[in-house]
Amino acid sequence: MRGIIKEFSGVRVLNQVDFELKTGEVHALLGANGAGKSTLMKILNGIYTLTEGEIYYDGKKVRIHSPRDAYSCGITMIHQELDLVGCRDVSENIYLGRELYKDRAHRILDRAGMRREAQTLLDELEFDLRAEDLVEKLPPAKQQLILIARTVSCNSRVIVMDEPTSSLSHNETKQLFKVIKSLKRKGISIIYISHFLEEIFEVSDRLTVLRNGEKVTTAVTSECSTQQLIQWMIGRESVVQKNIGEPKNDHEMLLECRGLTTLRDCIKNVSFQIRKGEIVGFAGVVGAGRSEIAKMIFGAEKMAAGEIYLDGEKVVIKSPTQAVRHGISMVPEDRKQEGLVLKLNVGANMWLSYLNKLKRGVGLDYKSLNGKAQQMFQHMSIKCEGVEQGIDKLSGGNQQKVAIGKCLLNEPKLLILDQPTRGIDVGAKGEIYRLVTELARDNNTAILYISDELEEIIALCDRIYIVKQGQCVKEIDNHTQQVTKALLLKDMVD
Amino acid sequence: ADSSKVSAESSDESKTASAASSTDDKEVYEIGICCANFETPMQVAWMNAATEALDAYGNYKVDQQDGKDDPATQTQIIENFITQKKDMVIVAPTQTDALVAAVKECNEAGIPVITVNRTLGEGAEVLTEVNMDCVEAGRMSAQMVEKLLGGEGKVAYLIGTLGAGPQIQESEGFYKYLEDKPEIEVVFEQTTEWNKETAIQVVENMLQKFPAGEIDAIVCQGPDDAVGAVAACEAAGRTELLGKIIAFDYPSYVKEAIEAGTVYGTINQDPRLQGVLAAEVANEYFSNADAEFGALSSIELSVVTKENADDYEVAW
Amino acid sequence: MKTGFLKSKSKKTTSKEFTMLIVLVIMIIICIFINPVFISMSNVMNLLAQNSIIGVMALGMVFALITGSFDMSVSSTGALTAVVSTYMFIEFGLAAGIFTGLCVGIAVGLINGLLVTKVGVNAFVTTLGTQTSVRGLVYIITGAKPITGIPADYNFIGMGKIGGIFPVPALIWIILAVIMAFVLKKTRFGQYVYATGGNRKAAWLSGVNTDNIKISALVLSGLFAAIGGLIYTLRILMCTADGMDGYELKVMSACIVGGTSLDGGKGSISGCIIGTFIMGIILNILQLAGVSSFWQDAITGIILIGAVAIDSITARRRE
Amino acid sequence: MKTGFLKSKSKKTTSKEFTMLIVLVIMIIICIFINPVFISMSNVMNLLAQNSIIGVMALGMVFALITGSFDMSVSSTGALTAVVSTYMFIEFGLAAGIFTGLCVGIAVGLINGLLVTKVGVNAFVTTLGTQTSVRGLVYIITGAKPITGIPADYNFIGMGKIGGIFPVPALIWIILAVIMAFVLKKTRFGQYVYATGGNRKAAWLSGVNTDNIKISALVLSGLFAAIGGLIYTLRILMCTADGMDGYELKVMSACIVGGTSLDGGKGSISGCIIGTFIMGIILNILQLAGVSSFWQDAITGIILIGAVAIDSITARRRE
Ligand SMILES: Nc1ncnc2c1ncn2[C@@H]1O[C@H](COP(=O)(O)OP(=O)(O)OP(=O)(O)O)[C@@H](O)[C@H]1O
Ligand SMILES: Nc1ncnc2c1ncn2[C@@H]1O[C@H](COP(=O)(O)OP(=O)(O)OP(=O)(O)O)[C@@H](O)[C@H]1O
Ligand SMILES: [Mg+2]
Ligand SMILES: [Mg+2]
Repeated sequence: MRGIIKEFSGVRVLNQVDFELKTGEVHALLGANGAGKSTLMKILNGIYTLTEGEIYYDGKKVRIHSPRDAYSCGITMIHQELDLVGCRDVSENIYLGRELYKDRAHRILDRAGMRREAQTLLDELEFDLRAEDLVEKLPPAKQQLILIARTVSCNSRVIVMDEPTSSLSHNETKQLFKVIKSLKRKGISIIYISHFLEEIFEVSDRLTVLRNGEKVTTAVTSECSTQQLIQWMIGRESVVQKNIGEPKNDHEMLLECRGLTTLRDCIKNVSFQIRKGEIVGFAGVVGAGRSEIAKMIFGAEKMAAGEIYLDGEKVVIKSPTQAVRHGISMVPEDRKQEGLVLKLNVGANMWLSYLNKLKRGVGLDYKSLNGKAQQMFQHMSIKCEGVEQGIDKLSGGNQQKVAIGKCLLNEPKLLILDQPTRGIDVGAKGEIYRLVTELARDNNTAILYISDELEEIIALCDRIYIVKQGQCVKEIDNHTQQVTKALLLKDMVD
Repeated sequence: ADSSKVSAESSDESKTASAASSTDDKEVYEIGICCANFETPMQVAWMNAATEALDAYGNYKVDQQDGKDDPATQTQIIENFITQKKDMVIVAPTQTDALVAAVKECNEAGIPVITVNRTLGEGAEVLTEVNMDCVEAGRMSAQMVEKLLGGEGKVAYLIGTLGAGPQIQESEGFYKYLEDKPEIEVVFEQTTEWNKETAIQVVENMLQKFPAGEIDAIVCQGPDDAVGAVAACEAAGRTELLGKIIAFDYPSYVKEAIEAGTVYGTINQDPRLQGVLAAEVANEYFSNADAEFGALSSIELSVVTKENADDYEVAW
Repeated sequence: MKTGFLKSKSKKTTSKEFTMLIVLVIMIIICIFINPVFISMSNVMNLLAQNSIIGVMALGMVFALITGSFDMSVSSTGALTAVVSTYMFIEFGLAAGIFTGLCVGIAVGLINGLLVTKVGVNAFVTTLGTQTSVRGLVYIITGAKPITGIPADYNFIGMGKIGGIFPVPALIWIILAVIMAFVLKKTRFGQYVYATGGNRKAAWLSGVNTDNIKISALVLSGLFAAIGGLIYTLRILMCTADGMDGYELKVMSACIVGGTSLDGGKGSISGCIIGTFIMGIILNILQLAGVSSFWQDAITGIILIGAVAIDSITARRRE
Repeated sequence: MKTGFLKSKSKKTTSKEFTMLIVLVIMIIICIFINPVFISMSNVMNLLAQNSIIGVMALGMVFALITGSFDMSVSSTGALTAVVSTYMFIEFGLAAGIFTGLCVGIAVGLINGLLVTKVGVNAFVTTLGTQTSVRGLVYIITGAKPITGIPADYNFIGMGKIGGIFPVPALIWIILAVIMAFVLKKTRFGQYVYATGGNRKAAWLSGVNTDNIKISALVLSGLFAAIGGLIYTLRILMCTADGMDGYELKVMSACIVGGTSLDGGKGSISGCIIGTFIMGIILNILQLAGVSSFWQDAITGIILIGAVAIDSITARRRE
């Protein structure tokens, strides 16, 4: 790809970007949120048409105007968003657009064949999925696996993976790397986008860094250091340092949960506590039930048994509305479906939750709301044009910051963060870590922190609970114990 | 009921049906009535009148159904009547020709059929038709406006729901009468869907287009639109048109308007009489094995104006 | 900042309404060319009065549409209101009639709301069902007979003119529009209405009681249908069993042409008013142009599609 | 593996239809208790014939609904078909009439499809607009007068009975249902219809030409509306300007009660047939029970909501 320029309604998002991919290499694409990685790849996949620039494939100039064109060139893409047909089963989604036929001439489907083939493929890839399951019933991680299986089965020569691991856990990521390596052996080229730098080092051969829509450099991965990458991506250095301050054992108890159990039996008898100003981490593999526990506290999941004490008083929380009234806020893990109202502008999203605190029956004071939002933009360094901008026009990372900002505006006593750094660049991650620690220190907010990234849990949390198969199996004090990634992993898996 | 207004003709001998099949003496006869639709009060009026009259005889059980102005629905209802083995079907066909097949099924099942208010097309046999001649009614409206205007003037014609049987036939009679009377000019025609609110809007708009002096009379195909036209003229201050409005049908509010002088007159088709007559025919059929029925029992239409307003009972 | 805010607002948020306003203006200019009587004071006042029923009903319906609900039941709700309040007007006077009428609207809206949120029946199906049932109720109550006898002086509310010029129903429409515009734009409830329609789950997880918002929106829709029914019945001083038949589609067309999205999350009161006029002047101008009734439906349908198509096309160009 | 597959299928995919089948069976049992005539051969045959128009139209509409479109225009399309083919029947005979009629249906469907996909007008608005315009066209063509004169022997298609027992329209319905069930379940097109309705973007990204699928679905809906119109006109041997008025809601109700989702992605031919019968036997049984028409609307509405509510509640319990 040469001299790629892309403008959205006059705003230049990509400026003179060159990108080249060799046969059989894994090429990582890096950059902060909004750098233009996804946009560049969508151009390659025919979803956006480029404003200027040329694409050469096998040395020949090609025009790609639709995903179909890209597919016939042998290019397929795993999108950042999980775009699947929820109401059809796994095999149908894997073969969508490339169905198997009993009678090709009349386009009569071979459903049984598709199921069989899909199951064989899934077994080969060692993905824990059944071909006949309905997609909408599967959690995001499994849906991501379907997309990976689908792409692998396309027999393409170029595969673009846009943040494939953002919703995968450790084991599944390992699984994916195995798949990537075997694809590479077959001579298939892969473009790999991720915000996890160690993944980049593990799988990629070369890498290209974008910053603000311009190419910074292309380098051989093994010759780079983490610090250098971060420098390239955000123009300055940033590291995740353990920063947990003083032990909080003398703080007042804020939340105490006893014997939480869900109706569906996913969660069995979970008990834990959080003190004021304390950051408590939940570590566990995908599907361990961390989100479910969080939702239960938040009133978004029905509780079959168990008691919740807030500030020492027993409370019954039946809906998020009540939770918010009790001073609890949650940043859900799926920001597109659950976190944000994409049809509204940034401001309306920002103050949505805060409105609950206003007195009834008064006209809204937009000046003060606007001021609050502006404050939050600055506080969190959110990159946007103002409150009137449509939130769907922001990059993923900035969207995530709005989702967190929405909760902060509420000044909650307890803040639940479910994968707050998913899909966020290192720079923004650093800012979120800073925010979280400040919030706990300065506002005495209790924080329940759920994450798949063990480093951040170790770096931020005062105490860590290991969640396994719907149960809290272990409590670790990060102040007194020497916690390492390996240690946590061992607890999570065995 | 005053049967002097009924002229039972038996001119068409071939259409005459005999009551041969009515010899079985049942305790209670079941009669299915299906009117054209429930939206027109006139339809409900004849249906209720027939029901009341039959109830008064004591040995009839009546089933009232709504044809919903849809021939297919009406066919369905009549087929269901056949399934129920009704002893007689009384129906106001939504469309003249559309129900022939359904009535033919009744003929095959040996169920006598009376049509009321509207006629049935060729091809099936009915015991009798109690109808009123919509074409004639339209003609009479034209005649009335001619008289009102003294044979010369500009007329607005407010028609009913487009495509409905009475709308078509009344328009036909109306225009036919005016064909050779060029002094009476229809300058405006618009549907009011037999609805008062729509009539108000249509007349308000019309009065914008035609300032005073460019319209001399308003002829309506229904009662609600006539009182709507009155309301619109009053609101617009076009008092010169009050008393120059001609209605159709004779409900209480048209009578009041005629007495108040805002409506000039109306055509009374007396739905009650139609219903009662149908009931009489039905009773005759079941009680008198030798009865003969004329093919047509036409209701005489009357012109009602301020002079004779009290001579007629309101229809609803 | 302030200017940037205003600029982006006029460019993005209100552009749908703006397109439609231009469509309306063009239509008006064409109308004036066809027949200059169109802009005469009396015709303008007529237009205001004639469109006030649909206009008022649209003010409520737009709330339901923004929350992502349909309301097919407004026509029957209006008819039932007309029937019940007619009885009350005759027996107990104006206040009783209005009060009972409004209660009818709220009740139907509440039933719709509870079915949609608590039982989980799709809003289109629910309101289609209530449309049919409530109409059935009207037939049962009235025996399909029209009811007359409302005291003639009540007619002032439906047909009266303030100072002999300005129609009372238009005044009611304007007052209600101002109130509802305030509610939609300036209150928390309004924000919640948009959020619920935009993404119900996200709104719920932000602490919005989305069920209550949906119910309230459908109650508002029912309430405004009832107000429409009251104006209707006070305009014609009677009620009929088939009254307001088909109004739900007219009201919905007005909202949609005014830029309200059927997917929820988008819409405005100003748009509603523009939409009401676009759809409402068609009959007037066709009559002034002397076009026969036979052409009316064909032209109405084309204008409906055309207006929305123009918006889609300009929206696409803006992208 | 195999048994697990079957079990999971019967538990998940078809459960909506299954619930509705049970509702239908319960209704039938109640009907038999009310009046045993209900299951008499002649009544069953009547029911088949009476529901065949709605049933056939639902077969096409369900495709539009599964792709996430609405089709409000089927009633007018049917009426226009009836009008055009009536002229052709009278002038040029059976084959010409049927052929032209089907072309009319395809043409309206194509216009809908192009407006929805290429111009980007919302499907509800588009088809509401074509509904109105096409009805207007019918008024213009016919001058609102009914047309008669179709040769009486063509009546066999609409009212005839094979062997004096089995109604011809029911046979047409059954044959078309089998074909469409095959198309929906066994062909690539069917697969794409589901995928387009389930998640248009995902389908598009997978290389499905979703525009073509949406257009085809609306064309099918128009085509089947035309077949419905042909049966209608051959049943009553004439056509009227207001023919088939309101059928779009009947057809849609049948589809929805049969488990078709208005959000797209879900629906089936078997469900459609069940839905058609649930809605179709109401009139029959109310009459057999001797209930006056005054009650019919009220009861129809309640059954519509009730049937869908039962499904929502059982679906919720299944979760
Ligand atoms: N459809 C669009 N219209 C307008 N602007 C857009 C659109 N899509 C993306 N952008 C803008 O283009 C820029 C690049 O976005 P892109 O999604 O490519 O970022 P990214 O590098 O993939 O970020 P992330 O890591 O958050 O996924 C952002 O500033 C974004 O706001
Ligand atoms: N909608 C659903 N239907 C059925 N099962 C579900 C649903 N949502 C979650 N589950 C199941 O509940 C269990 C707990 O899921 P949960 O999302 O809480 O896990 P988690 O630890 O948060 O993992 P993740 O990293 O994916 O967020 C998993 O086994 C999951 O498969
Ligand atoms: Mg991206
Ligand atoms: Mg989770």
